[in-house]
Amino acid sequence: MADATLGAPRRRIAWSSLGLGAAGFVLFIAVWSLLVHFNVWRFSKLPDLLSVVREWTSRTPVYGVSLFTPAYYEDIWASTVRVFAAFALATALGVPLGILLGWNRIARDVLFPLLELIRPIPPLAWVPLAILMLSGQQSAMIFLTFIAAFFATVLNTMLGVTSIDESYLRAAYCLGSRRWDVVWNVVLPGALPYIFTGLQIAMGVAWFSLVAGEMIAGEVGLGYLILNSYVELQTVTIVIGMITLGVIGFLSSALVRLIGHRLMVWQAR
Amino acid sequence: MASALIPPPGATAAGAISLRGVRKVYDSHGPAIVAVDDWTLEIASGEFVVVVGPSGCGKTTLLNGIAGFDPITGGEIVLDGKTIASASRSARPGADRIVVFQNGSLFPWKTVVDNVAYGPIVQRRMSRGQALREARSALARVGLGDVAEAYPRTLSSGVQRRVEMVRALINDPKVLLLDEPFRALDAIARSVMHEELLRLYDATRKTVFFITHDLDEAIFLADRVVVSTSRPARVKHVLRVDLPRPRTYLMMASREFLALKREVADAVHEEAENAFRLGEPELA
Amino acid sequence: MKPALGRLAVSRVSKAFEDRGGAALVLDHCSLELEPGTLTVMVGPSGCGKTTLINLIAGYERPTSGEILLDGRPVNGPGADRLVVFQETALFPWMSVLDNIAFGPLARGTGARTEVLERARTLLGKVGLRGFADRYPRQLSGGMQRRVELARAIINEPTLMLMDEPFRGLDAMTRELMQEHYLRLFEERPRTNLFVTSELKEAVFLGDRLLVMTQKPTRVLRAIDIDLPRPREFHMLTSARFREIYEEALVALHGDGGPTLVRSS
Amino acid sequence: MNADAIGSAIGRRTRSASARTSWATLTNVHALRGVAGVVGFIVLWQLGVLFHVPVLAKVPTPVDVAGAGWHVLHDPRYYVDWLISFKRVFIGFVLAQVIGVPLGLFMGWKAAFRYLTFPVLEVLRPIPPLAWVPLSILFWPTPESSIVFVLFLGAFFTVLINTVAGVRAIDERYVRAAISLGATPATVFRRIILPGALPAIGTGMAIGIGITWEVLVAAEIIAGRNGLGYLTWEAYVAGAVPTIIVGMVSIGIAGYLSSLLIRSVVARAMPWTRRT
Repeated sequence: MADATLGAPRRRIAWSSLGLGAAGFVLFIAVWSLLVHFNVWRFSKLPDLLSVVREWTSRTPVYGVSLFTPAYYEDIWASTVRVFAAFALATALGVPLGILLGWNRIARDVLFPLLELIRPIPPLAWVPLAILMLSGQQSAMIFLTFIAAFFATVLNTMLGVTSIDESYLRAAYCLGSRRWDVVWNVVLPGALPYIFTGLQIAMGVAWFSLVAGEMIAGEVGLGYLILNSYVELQTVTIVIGMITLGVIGFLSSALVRLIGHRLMVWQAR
Repeated sequence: MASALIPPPGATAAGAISLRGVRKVYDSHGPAIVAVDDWTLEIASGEFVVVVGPSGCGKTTLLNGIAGFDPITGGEIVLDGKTIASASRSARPGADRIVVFQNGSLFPWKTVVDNVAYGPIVQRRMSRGQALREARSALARVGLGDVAEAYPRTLSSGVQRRVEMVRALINDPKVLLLDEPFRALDAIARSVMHEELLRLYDATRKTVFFITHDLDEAIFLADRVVVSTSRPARVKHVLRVDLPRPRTYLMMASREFLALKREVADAVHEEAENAFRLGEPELA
Repeated sequence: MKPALGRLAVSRVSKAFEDRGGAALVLDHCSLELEPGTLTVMVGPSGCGKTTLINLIAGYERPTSGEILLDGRPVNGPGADRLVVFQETALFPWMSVLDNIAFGPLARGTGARTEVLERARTLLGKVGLRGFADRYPRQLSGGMQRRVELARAIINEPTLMLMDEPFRGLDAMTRELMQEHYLRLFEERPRTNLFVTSELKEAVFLGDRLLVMTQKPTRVLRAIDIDLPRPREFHMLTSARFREIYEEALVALHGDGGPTLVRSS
Repeated sequence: MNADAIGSAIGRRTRSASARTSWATLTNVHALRGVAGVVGFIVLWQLGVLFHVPVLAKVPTPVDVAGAGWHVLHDPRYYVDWLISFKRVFIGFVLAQVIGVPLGLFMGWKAAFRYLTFPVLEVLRPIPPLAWVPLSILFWPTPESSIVFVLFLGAFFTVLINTVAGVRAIDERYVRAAISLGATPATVFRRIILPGALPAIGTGMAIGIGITWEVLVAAEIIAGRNGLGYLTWEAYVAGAVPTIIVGMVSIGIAGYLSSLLIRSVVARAMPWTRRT
């Protein structure tokens, strides 16, 4: 609830919320450690977080992956390159197509039903076909990630175009715009908030699909690291991989958000 | 102030509109609805005409017809002797008839000066640099110089409407079409806007076609007040307002003002009640 | 018939909000007194502290200093004796019109369910909405929603009604009809009302007393008694007495230089 | 700028008078274009394979796929796969709602609890659900329970975040009005917070069911021995390429049907959002 009454004590709450947040983490780690330590039910199967941190920051990691090993960065680099290549491709194709679908009635009539037919197929169901269609595991991974990001981008862009307030379009024509003036000056900036919502979602599903793809068919990358560590029963490394994915996934979303804010300073009131 | 806004009064003796038997029927969903029927009015060049009627009565349909947003079903609309819309041809929107909208239509993603310069730039009337210079000086002349670089959303609605009027006037249109432009403002901001609009009007003498449901606003602004009936819209009553110009807010409490108001108040109230009854089963 | 209860005393109330880099004083030693059963109207520039004052009286916020007494008892939080009708309607969109009206009595457990629903139905008829009991609020027009809102407040028999620009945003014509409904309910059963508006004509037409407020920090600038007879009728809008009061208020409100539009951000 | 362009730009909500009279034929035109688009796609696909367009070299033709589909439809195991996948999705999804909705309501309602728990969840959330598969397999006693757990995670964060956001987006006016009218905190929760957050919860469910199906496919490929996702993978391993596409289409249909079901349930639970 937007609390209008909190005028004065707001700053105090910000501090206490930080404290509570920290307490939450401490609590989470403590409960996990205790469960593992006292072997409650099957918790001994999980690594405890302290040994994860120890391995992660060790110069001589037991299982060969830590902040100080090149292998770790190779996996990060491989996954990041794939996600950003797929994401760039999805943006470059998805935004123009979305604008076309939102702006042109005929294009929408012809293409939208087709899109709606293909869309319910989860990106991950494309894995086997992607491997067959595209020679080379790298392009298959990128294709898979692209498919996921592409639909989110197209649909949100299209929604953005169709939800532009009619009066902006009317005002633009009133002032003597031609068709392309309107696309460039009204449709694109007007749809921008939705486009960035789409890109935000796209970034999330891109990581989501990539990890699955790498686990199923990868030879390098964070998804592969996790699955491989599982096969070799290195549970500590699994958790390192998971945390790394969480951090990088969060950072890439933050990057998209940041670019969005930069491009849409006009939204601030 | 506003007097220096292009062009000097009477420079273009244009903007005479004839609405001849205009009719508009909506029939896509279920039974046909006659929104406007046989609406006839001659508007002289430079005249300030205000149409009053309950909301949802077809006033906006009429304005959309003139602006070229929406085709009309019958009758014709003539601008300076040229038929711009009839049953067989629909008008195109153009910079000779500029609309100021109910909720404002400044592009939120452009700064104030970019908004004002937009028309001259897309019409290729002047270079970008020249358009921006013109826009800046037009803004400065109406006292908006220091908001030129602001984005619209950082401004109060009153200031937004003033910018929107400058954006319209810089194109030297023949006609200004205002669709309840001050509806969202509170009463006090509205009274300021009335005076501002009248200052601009006195300086430029454009033809103004103004829509509202507020009788006080109508009488205060207009040369002629046209009371429109509720669905279908027809001309019910025309009131000539001969209050002297320039007008000031204190005139709203004058005997002449109240006498004028008394003359049409019953007609307007009757239509309000009609619309209220008609509107009851309808949705928000 | 004037009720015995409903005397509101606001004495020397100040309210400051913490702002970027300091405290912004919204109300400054504001005092006012409402007689039981009278309708007082507050007008002032938008963005002045009228809504803050309403929130303080309703008990949603606490004053920084000063006190507010209703019938001698200090106000310490929201209560069903002081009901607010909001600017945008606060009808619960997920309840039918009838459930909305019956909400207050049922939540407090005053009266059996069937009896409360019966009263709600009667009241619904009074505001001209018989037959709309089972609709949801969003299925009604703006004017109809405001009438439901009125009924939802009145069913609780509050001693004080706080009307925070309740008709704002309605078109001028619907607004006039709302004024009629509101006046009829008030004149039939007067209770203390504090009505905030920025529409001067509405203020003079409705009220027994008019308070003209200043810019922030807000105080009462002028109090004007409105001695037009009740029941109020629309023809009074063109009467000589109305014009005199209106002009007096207009000058008080706009001052000499007239209002100015300030940039807000 | 042709008339059609303006029509599509500015007449989107108010169709032209002449267009209105022939609405029925227009609808047909729109539908026909859609059909043309789909048919065109299938024809292009067929031709692409026949003429050995590079990427499509190993892709079966639509005709092959139809044949494989016909074959699969006669295999009773196919229907068992449907049932198994649906069962997994159902259990994972329902568990996520049962835990996520109350937790989200409580987090939205009580600020202190939200401050305590939200940061931890915000850190766990960006970890893709599939990354949990190995730990899940290690932790849970049976493969079945580990698959369901991963499905649960997929839907859980979505519904939780949406529920919290839904509660926080409830307009303060409603709460104030209810308190003014004499409602107790319990009444406020039951009659304001819960229904007020329902639209957002519905949105969370609609997104969540989609994610659940996506996770299911991967989870079945990685850890399953049956189900529609495994069917697809098995076909790949066996080199039965047309069956891969039959599997993909089956999953698409299953996912679509589930969303349809969720959306209609959600719409039914919120009669007040209908405008008529």
